[in-house]
Amino acid sequence: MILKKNPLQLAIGLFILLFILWLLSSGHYTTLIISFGVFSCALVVFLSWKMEIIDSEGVPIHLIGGAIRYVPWLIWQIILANIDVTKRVLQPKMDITPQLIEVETSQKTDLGRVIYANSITLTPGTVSIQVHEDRILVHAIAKEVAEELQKGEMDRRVTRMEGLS
Amino acid sequence: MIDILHIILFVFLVAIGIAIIRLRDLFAAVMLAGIFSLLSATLFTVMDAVDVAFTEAAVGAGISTLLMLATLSVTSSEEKPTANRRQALIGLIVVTFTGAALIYGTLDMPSYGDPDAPIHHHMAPRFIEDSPEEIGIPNQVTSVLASYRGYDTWGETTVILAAAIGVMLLFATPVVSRRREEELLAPGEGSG
Amino acid sequence: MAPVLDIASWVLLISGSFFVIVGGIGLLRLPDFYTRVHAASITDTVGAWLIILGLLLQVEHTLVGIKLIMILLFLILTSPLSSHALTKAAYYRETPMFRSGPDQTEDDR
Amino acid sequence: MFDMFGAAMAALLVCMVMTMIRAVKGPTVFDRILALNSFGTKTVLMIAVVNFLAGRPEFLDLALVYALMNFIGTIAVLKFTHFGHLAGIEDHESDEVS
Repeated sequence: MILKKNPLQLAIGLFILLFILWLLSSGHYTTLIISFGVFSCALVVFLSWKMEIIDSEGVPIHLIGGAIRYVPWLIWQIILANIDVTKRVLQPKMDITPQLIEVETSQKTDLGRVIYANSITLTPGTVSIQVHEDRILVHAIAKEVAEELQKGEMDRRVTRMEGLS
Repeated sequence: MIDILHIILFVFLVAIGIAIIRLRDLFAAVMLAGIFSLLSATLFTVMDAVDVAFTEAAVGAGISTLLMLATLSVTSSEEKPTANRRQALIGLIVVTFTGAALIYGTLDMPSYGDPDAPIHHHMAPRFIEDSPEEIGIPNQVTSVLASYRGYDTWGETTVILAAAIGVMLLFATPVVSRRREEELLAPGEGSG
Repeated sequence: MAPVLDIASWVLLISGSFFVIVGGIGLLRLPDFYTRVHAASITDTVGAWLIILGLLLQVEHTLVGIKLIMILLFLILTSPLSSHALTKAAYYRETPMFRSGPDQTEDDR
Repeated sequence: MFDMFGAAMAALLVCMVMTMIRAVKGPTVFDRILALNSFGTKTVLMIAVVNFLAGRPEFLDLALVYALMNFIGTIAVLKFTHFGHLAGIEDHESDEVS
């Protein structure tokens, strides 16, 4: 589902986001320096406008609601996967069975697929190699990891997050 | 603590340098050069030369790695063993003398962190105390570069722009032949 | 309050260091490029996060904390992208892959 | 007291050594790029830890710049190994180099 939002709204949103980021990383609040900040943020927004990358994909404000539910789960999965891979690496006889698998994707937008593929890569033990329209080629460090991924829990959660928008 | 860190980082730098010399594979040498510049940036940060470390981030780790890789694409990625021992000897002599001259040049410089160094008496206090009021920029290096010696910086940027345009013009011509490329990317034997 | 924070910071930094070292060991021990990517991603994810969180507890100035959080966010956003680009390029270049055991998936390159 | 930043720094230094060994050993091009990328992450962490160790955490900007540079550098290097030159539009369907 691609939200049709007013590009002007998105541009203003981007400007405000950039300016907050600028203020936070600057730490100096005199008129001269803040005017530099306003100028540079405006320049970035103007260039993005000219490059036509201000759309709901470039400024994915609509995903924030879903992300609040998805990210904690993802972090927990990443911690579990880290412990798993750590065990495999530290064993004297390494318990690895590397293999290539393909997982189905059920996301409707490119952005959703990108989030899914990045989540796969961010989880140690699985790396997405190639993203197709309806499936992702994944390299897994072990058979159990691959089977866990093929159950599709992560896929469902990413799709749900995408649908919440 | 910090002193130990200095020594360790310098040892790392020397180790990487030796590895770069020993390796025949030039691609690996370029990657190690990238690591070298990351290490030296860490060293600059540890020694409180943050602005130099910033430059090292952009120039050393970014641009120069890419330029070297671009050079590899138009040449070979394997170093030819030099059979000529006399040439190698001349090179060694030149390098030794240059190094000796450079080290000699540093002998009458104030030692690292010396509070009595001239720089801490003439220039630095004025920039540190007056530049925030005079220029209005919190970073003194920026005020020196962009205002006190603004014309100089202007010239420098012009030179860099000209150099960049020259390099881009050079690379705009498709000189990479298929054979060269295969050579560059031929992976080594797999392990395992 | 301060001792509690210190202890928490110790725990986070030490466990982060542990994961960073595990990543390094994996980088050395694992048999082929693809599996080494997994090891590197241990360092990039939990190792880096725990160290940054440990530093975050020692922050005295808010702006410093915000910068640390920004570093954390950049690492989270960029590390999977570079891992993915790296494996994809390696896959196209047909980098040899280590395989073990009889259960081979057919290589559909 | 051996403080906590020192401990984290020691771990990072040990890991840097391992990464350097991997970069020297290779064997493939991509192992070396991976080593460079991983070394970049460690440099970011190292700079952050050193800033706290020296008690001057104002210079975290540098770590921030490095986190970004590392990413851009890796992508640029990969673009380069993938295409053989720096300019090029990625084509998913073929690995032919234009």
